[in-house]
Amino acid sequence: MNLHLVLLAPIVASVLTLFLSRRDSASTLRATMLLSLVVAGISLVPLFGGETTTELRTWLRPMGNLSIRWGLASDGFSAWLVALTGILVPVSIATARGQVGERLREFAAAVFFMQAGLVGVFLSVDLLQFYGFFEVILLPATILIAMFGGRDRRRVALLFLLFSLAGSIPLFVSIWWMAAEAVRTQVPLSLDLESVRLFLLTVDPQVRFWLFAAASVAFLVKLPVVPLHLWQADAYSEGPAAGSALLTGVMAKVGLYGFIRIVVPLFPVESALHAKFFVVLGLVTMLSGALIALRQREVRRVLAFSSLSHLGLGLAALFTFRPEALAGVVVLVVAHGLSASALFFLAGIAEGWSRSRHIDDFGSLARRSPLFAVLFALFALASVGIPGTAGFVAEFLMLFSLWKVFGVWVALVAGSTLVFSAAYTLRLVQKMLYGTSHASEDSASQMPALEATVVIPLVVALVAFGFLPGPLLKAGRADLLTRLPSAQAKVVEDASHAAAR
Amino acid sequence: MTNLLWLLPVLPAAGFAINGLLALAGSRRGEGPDRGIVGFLAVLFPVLSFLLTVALWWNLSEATEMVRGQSELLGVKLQAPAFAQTMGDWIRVGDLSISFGFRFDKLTGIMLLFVTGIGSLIHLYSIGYMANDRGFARYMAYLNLFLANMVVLVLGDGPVVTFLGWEGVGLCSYLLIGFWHHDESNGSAATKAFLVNRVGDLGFLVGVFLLWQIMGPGSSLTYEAISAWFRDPAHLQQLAMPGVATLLTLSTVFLFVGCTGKSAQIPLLTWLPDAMAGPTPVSALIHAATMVTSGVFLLARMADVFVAAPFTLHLIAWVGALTAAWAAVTGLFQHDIKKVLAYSTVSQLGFMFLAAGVGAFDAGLFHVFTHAFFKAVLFLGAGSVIHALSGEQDIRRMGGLVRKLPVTFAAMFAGWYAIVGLPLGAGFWSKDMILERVYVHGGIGLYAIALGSAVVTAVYMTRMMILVFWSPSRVDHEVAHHIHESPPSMQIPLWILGVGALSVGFLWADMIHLDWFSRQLSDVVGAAQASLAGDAPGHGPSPWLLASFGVTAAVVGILVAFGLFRSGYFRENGREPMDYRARWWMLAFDGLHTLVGIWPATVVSWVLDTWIQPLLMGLLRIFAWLVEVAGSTLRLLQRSRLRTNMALSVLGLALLLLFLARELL
Amino acid sequence: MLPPVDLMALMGPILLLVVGALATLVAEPFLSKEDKHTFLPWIGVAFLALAGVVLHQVRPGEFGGMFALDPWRGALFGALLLVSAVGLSALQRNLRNDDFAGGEPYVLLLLATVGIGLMLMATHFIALFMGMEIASLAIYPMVGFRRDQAVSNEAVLKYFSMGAVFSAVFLMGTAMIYGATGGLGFATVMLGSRVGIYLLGYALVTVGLLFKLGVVPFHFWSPDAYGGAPSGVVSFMAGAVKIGAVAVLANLWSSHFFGFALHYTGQSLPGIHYPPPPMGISYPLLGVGAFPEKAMILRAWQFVFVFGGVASVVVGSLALLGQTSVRRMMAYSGVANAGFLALALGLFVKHADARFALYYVVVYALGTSGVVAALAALSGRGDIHDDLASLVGTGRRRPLVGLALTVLVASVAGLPFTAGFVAKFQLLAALFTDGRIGVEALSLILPASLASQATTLFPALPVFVLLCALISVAGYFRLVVAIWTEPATGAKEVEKVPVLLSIVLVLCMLAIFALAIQPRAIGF
Amino acid sequence: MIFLPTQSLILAGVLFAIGLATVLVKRNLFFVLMGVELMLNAANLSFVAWSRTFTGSAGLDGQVAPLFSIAVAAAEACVGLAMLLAIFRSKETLDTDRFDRMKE
Repeated sequence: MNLHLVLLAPIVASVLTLFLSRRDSASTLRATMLLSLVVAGISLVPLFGGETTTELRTWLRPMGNLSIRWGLASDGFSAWLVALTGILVPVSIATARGQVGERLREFAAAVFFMQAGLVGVFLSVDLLQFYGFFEVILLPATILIAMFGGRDRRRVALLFLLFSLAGSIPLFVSIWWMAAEAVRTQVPLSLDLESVRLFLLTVDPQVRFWLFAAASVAFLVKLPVVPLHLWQADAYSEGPAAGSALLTGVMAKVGLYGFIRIVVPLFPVESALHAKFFVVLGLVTMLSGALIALRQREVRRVLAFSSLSHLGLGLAALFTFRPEALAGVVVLVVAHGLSASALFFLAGIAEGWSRSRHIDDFGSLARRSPLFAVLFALFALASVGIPGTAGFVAEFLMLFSLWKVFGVWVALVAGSTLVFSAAYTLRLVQKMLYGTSHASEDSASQMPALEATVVIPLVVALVAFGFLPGPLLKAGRADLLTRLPSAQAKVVEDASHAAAR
Repeated sequence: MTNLLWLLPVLPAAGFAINGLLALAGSRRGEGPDRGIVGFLAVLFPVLSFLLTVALWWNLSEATEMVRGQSELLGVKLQAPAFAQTMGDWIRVGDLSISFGFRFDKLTGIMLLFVTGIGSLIHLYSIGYMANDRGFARYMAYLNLFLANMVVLVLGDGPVVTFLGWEGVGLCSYLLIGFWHHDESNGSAATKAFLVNRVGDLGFLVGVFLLWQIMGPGSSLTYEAISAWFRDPAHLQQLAMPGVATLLTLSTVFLFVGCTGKSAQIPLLTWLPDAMAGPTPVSALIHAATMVTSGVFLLARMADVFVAAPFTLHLIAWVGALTAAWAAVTGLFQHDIKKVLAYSTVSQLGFMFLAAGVGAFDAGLFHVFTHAFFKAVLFLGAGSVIHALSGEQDIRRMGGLVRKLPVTFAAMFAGWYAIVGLPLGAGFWSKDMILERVYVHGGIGLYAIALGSAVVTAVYMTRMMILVFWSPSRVDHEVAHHIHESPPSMQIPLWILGVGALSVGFLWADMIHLDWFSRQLSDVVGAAQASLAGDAPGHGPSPWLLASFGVTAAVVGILVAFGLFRSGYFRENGREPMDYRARWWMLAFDGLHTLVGIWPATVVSWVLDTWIQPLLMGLLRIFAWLVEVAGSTLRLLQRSRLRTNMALSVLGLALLLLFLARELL
Repeated sequence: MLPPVDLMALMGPILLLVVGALATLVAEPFLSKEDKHTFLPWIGVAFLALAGVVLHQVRPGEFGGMFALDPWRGALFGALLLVSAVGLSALQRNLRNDDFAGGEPYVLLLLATVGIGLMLMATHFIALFMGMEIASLAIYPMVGFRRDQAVSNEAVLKYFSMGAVFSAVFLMGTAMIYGATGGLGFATVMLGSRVGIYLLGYALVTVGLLFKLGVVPFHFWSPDAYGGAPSGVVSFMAGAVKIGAVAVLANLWSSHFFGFALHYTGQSLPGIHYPPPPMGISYPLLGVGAFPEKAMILRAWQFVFVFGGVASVVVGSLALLGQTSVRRMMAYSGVANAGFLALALGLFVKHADARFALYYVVVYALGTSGVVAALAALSGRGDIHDDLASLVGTGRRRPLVGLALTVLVASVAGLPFTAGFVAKFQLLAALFTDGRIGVEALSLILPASLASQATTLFPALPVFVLLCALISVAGYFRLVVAIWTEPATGAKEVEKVPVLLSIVLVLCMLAIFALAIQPRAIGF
Repeated sequence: MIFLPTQSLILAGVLFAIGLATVLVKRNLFFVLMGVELMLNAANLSFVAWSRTFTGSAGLDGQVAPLFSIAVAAAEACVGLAMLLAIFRSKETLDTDRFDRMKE
């Protein structure tokens, strides 16, 4: 099946959604759910396609011998990410209904749009194309925050937007630089990743280092790492919970994806040379994220810093370049994508009940809505990495590879996440679910059927991957960092360009 | 038959699933789901897996006998048989290949026998104990889940699979300690238990990594492979190499850290006393009989590894001894009946580790076995006392219950008899076994400590018995006149376990040459112990002598206790003078944790959250402000008057012309 | 060299537009007020469409050194037609809302289109001047047709006065060029000894066009004019006038200095060397090589364009952040984009490659006029509700318009996969490729030592420009967010959007994406 | 031999300057229009003056251009006057400085 369909489906859905009824929110909900399920179904398809690519066509030819290509390619890794996005979107829409009220239509449209951007990022084969989708995500993400967020939403949306844009400038400029170099040296260059990889081999190392740094910054901001994380906690806590779930569940993963698909394959030498730096960066991020999470007073701020911490570990592990680490990161991406976003979804529901974000204001949800409590606890445990959930496999593999490469003491530092993550997560669980009820008992606090039904599959998936991580491990194939899925893609030159040549 | 191993954990897991769903479904109704069905299912599945264990054990012993016969026939030592079953790959990537497999040998068998057996009994007991609790079904589900995890822990064919159960039981203990979660303090106790365990688990993981490194990449991480590797003489000189030796020490120490976490040894023991916040049957099952002993089990499982690391063994021995002593002394100052038992558990665990440390793994395991019985019965008895006194736990407000609760008294008396080590009780055999081995292999120092702890044990246990049963009643009146003996569902386990507490010792009564137990274990730990016994001094004084020391210790302890009681030292109401001086002693390790772990974390996180974050934010704000200013300044450029604007444009034109003139003319 | 063709053949589109204008004019009195606003726009758009069809048929050619049509002019003309269709339908919305008595504005708008069409096609200063004036004289009254609105009056006052002054400047410039070269045709000028006069005249002419473009410091009229004019008119002039100005500048430069007609630059490679002259052209004296001061002149003008461009980008981008009236905001965004155009022209002046400028202007024109037209649909009677506060929630009421507004704003801001992104990317990448362009410019005013150091930071210019553009994105976002948000007090209802407007908005969106997917449709 | 009509060119320049000055300094809209007319006429004058310097067809351009520009100027004037009337009717003044509602 053509990958373009996978990319187009959410776009179409997004446009269609805009024209649903504004007033009859029930029908809107039905329609959007239906659409999102269809799109989700389509986005599962690449999982079974193995490595597939479309033809690469020349898209732009701004200057003589520079040509920018268009094409889509997917391997196991991107397929999983696309699938993850597809699965989370219906959940997001379902859980959002309580939070955005009659604006569900706009919310859904934005979410679909964002999905399209993400799918594009995961399937792009050309550097500029990738960058484009990378930026496209910002539009819906910012809209989600600025439209459905809390009191402080405008400032936060601006912060998020400008932070991300600024972070991506260096990448954009380094694309220019390649263009300039191509024109200067009169060498035909096309920007699809494979050609860029070959092209970079010929570049003066000193310059290549700067390109490497530029590319890294863009993804470090998305991930994010300390100290580029300032936008994160605010964005996650001010934005609508159902939206933040996608931000942390998938958009943050774009950071890791970028490192796996762009930075390391394109700059193998630099990555190897500066691996230590990134490991330290990742571990610092992990630790400080965990420690800050211990002090947060708002649910979603805790969750935000916890995902900061988890992904920091992911970054550190990735830069060991061990096959186990790759597999571990892939598992992490999926596991954390499921558990963290589910926690955000549930946090959103709970906030709706107690009309507050403050962890002290929930009180004894376990008594008031056992189902909710069970689900929340399950996801919390999954994110803590209890064996039997996918989280454990990820942590085990990452710690293993860190230990394998950097020895036992680094492994211990990294392993402290076992304790810290448990500390802040259980604090959250205790404050939210346990204790005597502060909130008024009469406040509606029964887990709605729809939300429950869409969230439960995530638990099942987490446990299933906990025992049978095989498929995910396969996706983290050993040559993930050296072989790009688009490498064998067929290039189609346009007649007009052939003439121009 | 042998390919039914997977059923062992799956049965209780099924119970968990069904009861959990029932609990959820019933959660809307005030009363919860029907107690009868839930209770029945909850007991049914553990019993089934107990029966299955027995059947498997039977087959295994037959097979063993056969092999033994053959090996005598052929005159060669054949590997003792074991049932193994591999469910398939779990984590297979890169150098790692971890398959999801189970292994059932004698060690596993013994553990499973009492885990599932006593487990079933305690399930049964719980039906009565929790009858009036709203969360009955939830409780039963948790209990089943715990059993499933415990079975996985014991049954796993490699450290990683064990780790699955290892953390699983930790999780369940978390859930059950915090079972009555409406009270914040229970929640905190649960969290504390989980965190402390997590520290240990980290040690476990790292230890496994290092072990794997020693064995070299590509080697499979199963117990079988591990012990085979370490038994293989070819690896001896490799192990002798200084690098490898340190690595091994490091690895074993880390593994031991894992054990201390799970089995509440110094320094990770603070969580167990707090864990008494959970329902009493839980304390009996998890925090006395089964989970906390898994540390000892792990040592025995990896006996071949540990015997190769003498330093670690000494460490273990000393840690065990000190823990035993410390906990015993602490037990003296407790007023909460469950706290008393908790500290005695810690102390007994200390004994087990001491045994393992001196290389007497089988003795340690035997103590695990007997302890499971008498400590279970003590806890259950305490439970039924608490049940009878409608929730009263302070032994200062008990007393004179001998007549009121005869059955309970009988059971607890059996337990007491066993634990203080009076002749022929279960504790007598196992503890004396340990003392003897310690004397032979561990040296006089350890022996002295152990003996001392034995005395103190006798003291505080007797104190408890006195204050609960033999002293005049101090029970409040409204409580007093509905004291009642427990329902049969609680009595049956008491009877069975009580009898067990008195009798199981005979499974290995060395002096009268009953050694069934040690024969069973010799297949697993025998080789290791033999290799260790080589460098130990020859056979020590006759066991009878040492045994008499042990008995004397018990008697002395009992007499001291009665003496103190006579002299009115146990102030039934109000604190005892010692308490004030004892606080620092009891809280020593809590203080240590605070100092080493909690304060640093708190401080750093405070700095990060209150200073670093706002600082960075401030920098951003400044930048935003600059843009703002620039924008407004530029907007000032746009005037409202036509003439001004026109003038500015013309000025621009003039400048442009000037520039061109300068450039071109 | 373009083949000479018959006037009628060449001017077909223009003539059709004239006929259209006359037809509307004649029909206007016979229609009731309601029908005027129903039928006249349709008539106008019909003629625009017809003109488009004819334009497609016209073979490239030139007439008597007066007018010429080639692929480039054709592309721009097409864009112009679409823009004026947008403006026309937006105007319909305005007039309906204000229930304006007459239908003259439609006529005027068509005439303005004719004027700008003439500008596009002119190869002779007289033709050019006539075109410019026809356009301006048609636009002034449109800007001010809301006589009862003070802002409208003020707008027309300022726009007219400054416009008149600068067209006088332009005319003076033509006179001087004439005096220096003895001809008014673009390509037939022969230089005598009067280089100074020639350069002075050339400067004046260029300034006259920069004024139309709205490049700093000649931009002061645009915020006031846009802010006061009816949104329909704004939507027309914001796009059309820029198209005309850029086209003329490109024509002038290429034919005066590079000695070839514009359409040949289609294949030229940038940055390296001038393209080989096509065979059979008799170079005008000012053509390649034959003119010693030429290098100096080019450098000087390069500086003018680059400097003006950067200044405009800065002013426009930062000033639009604080605006409340969206028309005014779009005015400043116009200034910023005029800056980009000026940069593109600077590139053109240096490398004789006009593609960047021409692609950019087409994309920008479509985008901005679409945005303002959508605004016309959302801001009610008299455009008094065109400030962000009162636009809140209007997009939700009319999803189609909201969608169009979002997409087109994204294109104007340069977000990926809209044509605006392609345009900005290619322009900035080219600027970067020839990174020295900024430095060379600076080196004219900096002392040599500094300038030589400046060469080390050659990427500075495009990066700086990009930074400003990104900052301005925040301003555009406020608009998008506003129209989709639901106000606490329910948003005001928005009247049904006329079919015509919906159609052209959809067309705009399609065009934006089509241009993004196939830039070579107009030369890339 | 070609002679340069210096005087008339200077005159044109002066006219242009006067016109520009008027536009810049006068607050009355009326005078602004007059200033513009002056500038246009300056241009026309210089056209004619230049045309004298060329022989043959080159001279014609300079003769023809003013005709066009005069017509344009006329049109511009009437548009301007109409605007002027409209403005005056609504605001009762022609002082350009009074039209200052739009800022920033």
